[in-house]
Amino acid sequence: MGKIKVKLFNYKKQNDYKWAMTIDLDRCNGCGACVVGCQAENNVAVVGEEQVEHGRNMQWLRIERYVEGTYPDVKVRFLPMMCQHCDIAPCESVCPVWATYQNPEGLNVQVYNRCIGTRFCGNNCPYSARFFNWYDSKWEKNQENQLNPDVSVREKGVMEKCTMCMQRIRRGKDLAKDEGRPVKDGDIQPACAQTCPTNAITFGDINDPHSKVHDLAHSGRAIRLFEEKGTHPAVLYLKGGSGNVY
Amino acid sequence: MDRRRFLKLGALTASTGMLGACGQTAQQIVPFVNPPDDGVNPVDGFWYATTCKECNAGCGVMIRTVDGRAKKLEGNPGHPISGGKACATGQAGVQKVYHPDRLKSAMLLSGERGSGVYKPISWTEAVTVLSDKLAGAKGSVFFLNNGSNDVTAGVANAIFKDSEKFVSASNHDAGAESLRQGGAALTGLPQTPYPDMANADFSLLLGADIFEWDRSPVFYSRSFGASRRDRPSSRGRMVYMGSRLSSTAVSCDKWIPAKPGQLGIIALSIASVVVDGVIEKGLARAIPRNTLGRYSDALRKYRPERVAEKVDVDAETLYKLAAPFVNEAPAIVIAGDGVTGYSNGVAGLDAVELLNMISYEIGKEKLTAKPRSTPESDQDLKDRMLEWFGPAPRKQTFAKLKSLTEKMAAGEYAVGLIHNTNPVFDTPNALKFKDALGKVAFVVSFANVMDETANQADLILPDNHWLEGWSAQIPDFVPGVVALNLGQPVVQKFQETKAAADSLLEAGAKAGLKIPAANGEEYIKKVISAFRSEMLEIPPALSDKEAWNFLLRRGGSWPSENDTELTATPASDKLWAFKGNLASDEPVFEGTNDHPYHLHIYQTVFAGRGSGVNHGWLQESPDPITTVMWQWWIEINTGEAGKLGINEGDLITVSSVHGSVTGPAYLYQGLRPDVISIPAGFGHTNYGEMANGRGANAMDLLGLSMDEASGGLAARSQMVSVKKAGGSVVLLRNGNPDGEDKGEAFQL
Amino acid sequence: MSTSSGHAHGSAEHKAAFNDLTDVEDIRDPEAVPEVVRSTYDDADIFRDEKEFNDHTLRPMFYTTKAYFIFVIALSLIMAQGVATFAVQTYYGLGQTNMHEPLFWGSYIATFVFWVGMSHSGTIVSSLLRLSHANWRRPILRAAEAMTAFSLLVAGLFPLIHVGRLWRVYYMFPLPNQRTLWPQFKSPLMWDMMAISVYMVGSMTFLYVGLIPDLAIARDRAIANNNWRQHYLKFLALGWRGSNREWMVYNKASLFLAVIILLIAPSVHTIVSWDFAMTMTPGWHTTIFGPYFVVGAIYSGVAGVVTLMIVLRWLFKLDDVIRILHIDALGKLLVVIAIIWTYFYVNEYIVTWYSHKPEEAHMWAWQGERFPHLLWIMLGGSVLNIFLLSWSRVRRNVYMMFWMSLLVNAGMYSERYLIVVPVLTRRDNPFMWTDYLPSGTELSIIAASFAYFIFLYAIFIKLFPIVTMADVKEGVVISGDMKIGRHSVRVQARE
Amino acid sequence: MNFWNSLSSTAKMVAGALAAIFVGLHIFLAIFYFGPFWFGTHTPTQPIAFSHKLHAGTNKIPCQYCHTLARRTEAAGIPSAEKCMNCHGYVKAESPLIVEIAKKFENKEPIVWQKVFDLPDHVWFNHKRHIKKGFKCQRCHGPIEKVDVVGRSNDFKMGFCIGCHRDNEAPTDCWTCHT
Repeated sequence: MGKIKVKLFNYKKQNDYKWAMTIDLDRCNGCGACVVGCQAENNVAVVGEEQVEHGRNMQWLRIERYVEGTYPDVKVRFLPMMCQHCDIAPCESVCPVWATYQNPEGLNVQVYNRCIGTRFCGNNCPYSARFFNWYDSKWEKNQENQLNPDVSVREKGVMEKCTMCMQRIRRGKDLAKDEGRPVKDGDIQPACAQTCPTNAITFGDINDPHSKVHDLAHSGRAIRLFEEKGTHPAVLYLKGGSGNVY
Repeated sequence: MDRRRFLKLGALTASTGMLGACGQTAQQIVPFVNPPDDGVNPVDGFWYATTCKECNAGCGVMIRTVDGRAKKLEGNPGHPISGGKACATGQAGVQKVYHPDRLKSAMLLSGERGSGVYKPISWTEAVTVLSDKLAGAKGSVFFLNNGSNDVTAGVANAIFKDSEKFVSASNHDAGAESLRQGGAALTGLPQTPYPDMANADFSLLLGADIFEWDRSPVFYSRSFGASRRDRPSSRGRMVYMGSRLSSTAVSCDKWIPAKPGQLGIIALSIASVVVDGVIEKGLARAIPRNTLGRYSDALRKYRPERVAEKVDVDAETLYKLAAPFVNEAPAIVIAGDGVTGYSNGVAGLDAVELLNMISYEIGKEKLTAKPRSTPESDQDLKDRMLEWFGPAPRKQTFAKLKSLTEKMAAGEYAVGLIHNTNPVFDTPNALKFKDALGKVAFVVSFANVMDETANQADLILPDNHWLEGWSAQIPDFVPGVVALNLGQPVVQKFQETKAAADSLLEAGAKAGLKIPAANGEEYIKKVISAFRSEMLEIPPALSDKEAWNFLLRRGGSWPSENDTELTATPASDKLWAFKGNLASDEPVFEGTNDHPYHLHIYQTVFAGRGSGVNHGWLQESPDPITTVMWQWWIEINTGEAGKLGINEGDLITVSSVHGSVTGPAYLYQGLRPDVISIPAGFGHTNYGEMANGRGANAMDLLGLSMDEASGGLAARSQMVSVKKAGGSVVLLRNGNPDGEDKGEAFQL
Repeated sequence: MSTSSGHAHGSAEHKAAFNDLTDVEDIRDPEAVPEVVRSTYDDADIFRDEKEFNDHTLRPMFYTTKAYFIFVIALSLIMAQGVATFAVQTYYGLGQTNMHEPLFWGSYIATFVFWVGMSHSGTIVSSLLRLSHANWRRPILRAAEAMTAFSLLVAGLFPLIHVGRLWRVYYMFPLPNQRTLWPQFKSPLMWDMMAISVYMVGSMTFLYVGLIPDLAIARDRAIANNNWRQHYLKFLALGWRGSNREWMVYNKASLFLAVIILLIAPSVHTIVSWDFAMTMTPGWHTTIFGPYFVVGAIYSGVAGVVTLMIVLRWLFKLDDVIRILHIDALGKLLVVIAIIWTYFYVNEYIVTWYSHKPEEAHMWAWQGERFPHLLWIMLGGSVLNIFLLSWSRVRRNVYMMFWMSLLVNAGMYSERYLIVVPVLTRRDNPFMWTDYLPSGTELSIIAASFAYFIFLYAIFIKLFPIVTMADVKEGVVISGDMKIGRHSVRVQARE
Repeated sequence: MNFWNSLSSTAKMVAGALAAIFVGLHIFLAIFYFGPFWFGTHTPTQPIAFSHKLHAGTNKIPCQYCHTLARRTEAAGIPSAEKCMNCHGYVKAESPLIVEIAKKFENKEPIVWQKVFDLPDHVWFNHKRHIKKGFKCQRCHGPIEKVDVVGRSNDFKMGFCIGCHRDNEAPTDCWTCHT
C-alpha cells in the first residue's frame, strides 16, 4: 500500500482546467431537449407518477419557468437550472463524510459510494439542484438496456446531481492525453450542451483565454445566480435581450 | 450479493457465509467470435449515423451503441436539419427500442375485432396470411401512414400502383397541408415554404409554434439561436401573434394576442403599411414603383385603422410591426397553425407569403446567400425522387383521408395496410374512422407497440424500431436543397420484428404481385443507383458498394454548405407576376351560439400527437408552459376562469357539438379569454399501461371543417363551451404554484 | 465483596473501623439523637425515620402492579410497530416519508432537536442546582438526570433513522482506514455527532455517579429481601459502604461532573443549533440560534421535569417527597426561562425586520400563513405561560402545572417543527417552494420514540431508585433538643 | 485475579459477554476486510481450461498479443475465438481442447468465460492509461504467467488504488475513478 500521506487530496499539481458553463437565456426556448438528453446520458431514473405526486421528480437539469404580468402583457421566462458547481459551495462544507467536495478542475463532486444520505448538502444548496434517491432507481422491464455504462446507477439513500457529464470530461481528457495535447475547446461537451438545439449552453475551460466559454463569460452579459450568496458558481447565465422589440 | 447488500441485511452469519458475500458475484464475459473492425473502442461504443423517425422532420442523428445496445442519440453534425442537435422526443426515441410494451412477434386476431385477443404466429405463417389476403383482394387495398415518405410507403405504392382502387393516404399533422399549399399562388412551388429565420433581424411569427411540433423543431430552434446571438451585428427579434402564449411565443420578445382566424388580415395590413412606407422612403430601387403602387391600392382596405377592431390588435401596434420590414429588412413572417388551422388557411398563407416576398425584395442585398425555397431545378429532382417513396406529401391531404374513410365505410376495401399511424386515436371523432375501419374486410397493422388502431387489426406485423432497420426518406423540410436521409440498423433486433417493407415485399412476392425489390435494403440501393449521377454528394470515383458505405457513414446525402450559396431564389419575377387573391376570406367557425369559446388544440413538446405519452422520460419532463407532468389539462384564461369561478385543478367540461371532454383546469395568463386550449395526444385507451387513461382525447371535440383550398383540416375552427364539472384534482406540477411566478427573485 | 454488607447493617468491626465523629451511624443512632423534629421546610411531613423514608421511596422499585405490566406491554407494542415501520423504511427507502426536494429534513430532525432539547434540563438543572446549593433540588435530581440520559438515547436514534444509507453510517466516525479518508470536520453534523456522543457519555456518568449511594441502599434492601435485583445492584453499587472517604470522593466527583456537564450541555445544544445556523438558508442563517436553542432546550427540559415529577408523584404516591414546594420552585424557574426564551424569540423577529431581508421576512410571513395553529400553540404554550406562572396559585396547583408543562412542551415541539419545516418549504429558489406534512411512517416512528422514552423511564423506575435518596437525606436537617449540662440546646445536624 | 473473583456471578457474566462482543466485533471486521486475502481467491472454472502459464510463461507470448484492447481502450478485453484460431489453426490443432474451440468457432458460438477480476459498478478503470504509463500487467493482476488457473490475486480495494496513485503522483480526485 505504500506510505500513507495524511494529505487527503493531492492538489500539488495545479490543474490547468477550470470547467465552466454558460447558459444563454436569450437563446433558451425551453424545449426540454437538454432535460431528456441529461436523463439519457446520466441514467437518471424516471420516478413515476406516484413519486411525482410527492414532489420527487428527479431532473439533474430542470427548466424553471416564471410567469410575469397578466393578460395581455404576459412574459414567461425559462431558466435552466442545474448544479452550479460553485467555487465556494455551501453543500461541500456541511457533508459529514466528505462525499462532496471541490475537485481541482473546479467541479463540485458528488461521490455516490461515499454518501450516507444525511441530505445536509441538499438543504444548504440555494439553487435546490441536488436530488435524493428516496427509493432505488427502477427501470421498466427491458429499459435497463439503455443505461450508459460509463455512469453508475445510484443506490437508494444517496444524493445525486449534475456532474457536468464527468464521464465525457474524463474521456475527452483521456483522448487528448493519448495525442499528447491539452484538451481543445469543443472537445468535451456535456449531454445538455451537445443536444441543445438553440446552442444556448456552452461548456469549456474558462482558464483558456481562447475558449468560447471564456469569451461569453467576459462578454458583459454574464451573471451568476444568487450572486449575493458568494458561492461563485461555475455556471454563468447570459442575460436576455434588449427592450426594443419592434 | 455484494458487500453493500450484505451489510444492509445486517446478518451476522458465519465466516463461510461471509466469504460468499465478499467474493463479488462471478460475472460472465462473452467475447466476439469474430472481432469487429480493429481500432474501434468497444467501451466507448460505436457511433452510427442514421435518421430519426420520431417525427416527419427527418433529422440526421448519430447513435452511440455499446454491446449492441443503443445508449444515446445525438444530432448528426453534418446534417442540414439537425446540425448536430436533437430534441427531447428524439432523445427519448432511443429508449423506445427497449420499451416494455413492444410487441414480441407477429400476431393474428383470434377473438373479435377490438377484443385485443391475439395469438402469436410465426413470421412464415404471418407472411402467408398476408399474401393470401393480398392475392384475394385484387387490388382493393389501401395504405395509410403518417405522411412521412419512407420505404414502406414507396414499396406499397410500387406494388399496387397498377391497381385503380389502391389509395395511399396519410394521417399527418393538421395544418401541414395548408402550409404546403400556401404560397403556391405566389411561388408556384408547392412545397413547404422555408423561412430563413437564422439570418433574419426580425421575425414575425403568425401562430407558428415552430419549437413545438411544427415542421422541424430542431431546425427552427437552431435558426432561432442563430438569429438571436450568432450574428455579431444584431440580435434577432421575434414577435409572436396568436391566441395562445405557446412555448414558442414565450421565446419571442413579444406576444400579441390576435383574434383567431384573422392572422392573414394582419399580414395584409402590415404589407399595406410596408408598401406605403417603402414608397415614402424612396426604396423603389428594389421594387418598381408601379408594382408597389398596384399593391398599395389593393391593400388599402387593410390599413391598420380599418382592421384593428376586426383583428383585435390596435392600429399603433400594427404600424410598429411594419417598421422592421421597412427599416431593417430582412424581416420575415412565419405562418403556422394559427394561420392554417382555419378555413381561410390558404388565403392567409398567400398574404403571409406576399409580405415575405416584399420584405425579401427590400432586404435581399443584406441577406447572406441562403435560399428561401427550393430552386425549380431541384424541385424537379425532388419530385422524381419522391415518387419512389409514396405519393408526394403535398398530395396527401386530409380531404384524401376523408374520402378514403368514406370508401372504407362503404365496404370497398378488402385489405387495409396501416403503418406508423394511429388514426383511430388521433383523427377527429367526427370522422368516425373506427367505424369505417370495421367495414374493411382485413386490416393489417405494422405497429410495434399496441395502440388503438392496431387493436382493430386482424393481423399485426410488428415493424422494427427505426434503430433496428433500414430506412430512407426525402425530408420534406430541408432548406432549399434535395436531401436523402438514410437509416441503418444500428442495434440488434430486440424483439422478433420485421421491417414493414420486408413483410410487404415478401407477401407481395408470394401473392404473385410485381415487387420492386427483394427487400427494403435492396429497394434503397435501387433508389440510390437510379439517382446517383444527379446527387453530387457521392464522389464519382466510388464503386456502388463504396458509395453505399459512404452514404451510410454520412447518414444520407445532402449538399454541403458551399453548394447552397448558389441557389438563392429569384423571387422578384414571381412578385411582379402576382395576381393572387388579396382578399382575405372570413374564417368559418363551427358551433352554435351557446359555444362561446374557440377550441385551440395543440401538440405539446413532449406528448406530440400521442406518441410520447407512453414514455417515462417524456411524461416526466414538465411541460414548458404549465410544468404539468404525467397529467392532462385544459387551459383557460385566468381572468375568464375567475369569472366562471374556476380554480386550478377544478374539473371542467368542454363540449362542442361533436362531443365533450372533462379534465382539470389550468389557469393561464397567456391565453386569450375567448380561447380554450387543450393539449392533444392524451386519453389513450389502448397504448400501454403508462398511457392508458391519462386524460381525455381532445379529438373528441373536433369536427371536420376543412380549408377547401388546400384540403386540409381546419382544426382551430371548432367552437366550444365550458362548464364546471364539480370536483377537482391536484395538478402534478414541477415547481410550486406559489413560487413559480416569483421570477423577480433572480433579477435577471 | 460478597462478605460485606452496607453500612446500615455494619458489624461491630466496621463500627470500630469507622469510629468517627461524623460517622452517620452514630448520629443516626436513636439514642444519640432523641427525635427528628422537623425538616428544613415546613409544608410537609417528614418521615419519622430513615427506614420509613427508604420504604416509601423504594416502593416504586420493589412493588409492581399489574397495571404497570399492561402499560409496559402497551408501550412495547407502540415501539414494535415503530421498529417495524423503520425496518420497512430502511428496506424500501426513505421514500416512505413525505420528504422531497428541497425539503430534505422534516419531522425526524424536528423530533431530534426536540429530544436533544429535552435532554438539556436534566443535567443543567441538576448540576446548576447542585452547584448553587439550592435545597429544593434534592428530590428531583434523579428523575431529571434520567430524563437527560433517556432523551439523549432517543435523540441519538433519529440521525440513524434519518440517514439514507444506515448501513454506511460508520463513514461518519473518524476511523483510520485503508483509503485514508476522513470525515469532513468542517461539517456541523460532524460536530453534532461528537458533541452528542460526549454529552451522552457525560450525562450517563453523571447519572450513574449520582446513583451510587442510592444503589447501595437498594442493594441492601434487595439482599435483605433476597430480591433478584441484588445481582446487578451489587455490581453497580461498586461496593459502596458509605464510608467517609467514599462520601468525600463522591462529593468531589459529583461536583466535578456537575461543572463539566454545565460546560458541555450548552455547547451541545449550541452545536445542534449550528446544524441550522451554519447553513445559508434564510430563516436559519442567524447568529442568535446558539443561545436561543440552549434556552429553548432548558425551557422544554424543565417543563419535561415538571411533567415527570407530577406523574411520578401521582403514580407512586410520592407526595411526601415531591412536594408542592418543588413544583412551585420549578414553576418559578420556568418563568425565568420563559422570559429569556421570549426575549430571544422576539429578538429573532426584530433582527429580521431590522435587516430588511425580503426572503427572511417572507419566510416569517409564510410561517404564520401556513402553520398558524403551530404558531399559536408555541406562543400560547411558551409566552403566555409567563403571565400564568407568575401567579403562585397557579404554580402551586398540581393539575394546572401538569397541563401547563405539557403545553410548554407541545409549544416547544411546535417551535422545532417551525424552525425546520417552514424554512425548507420556502427555500431561496422560489421555483422549488413546496409544502410538507409528515407521513404515516414518520408519525409512527415519532410515536415510537415517545413510547421508547417512556418505556426506558418505566424500566428505570423498576430497576433503580427514582428519588435521589441520599441527596434528600442530606438535605433533611435533623434538629432536636440536646441536653448540654442543664440547658436544653436546640441543635441541628446535617447528614 | 482478585478483582475478578470479587465480582458476582452476574457481573462475571456481563463482563464476559462484553468481552465476547468486543472480540467478536473485531473478528467480524477482520474477516470482513481481510477475508478475501486469508481465505483464498475467486478462482472460477473456465469453460476451456486455458493455461496462462503455458502461453504467457513457457511460450512467452506477450499479454497484449491476445488482450489487444488493453493498450487502446478502457477494457483489456478477452480475445475472440478467431484470435485463438489464428494460431491454433496450425499449432496443436488436434488437441481436444482446441478442437472444442474450433467447433465453437465454426458454429459462430461464443465462448462464455467466467470473469475473474471484477470491479464494482461505481468504479471506472482505464487500462489504456495504465498500460501507456508503462505499468506491467502483473503489477495489479499478479504473477499470472506462473499459474495455470487464474484466480483473483488482488481484491482491488480502494486502498490499493489510492496507494499506488499517491506513490506515482497520479490524481487522487474521487472523480478520477468514481462517477
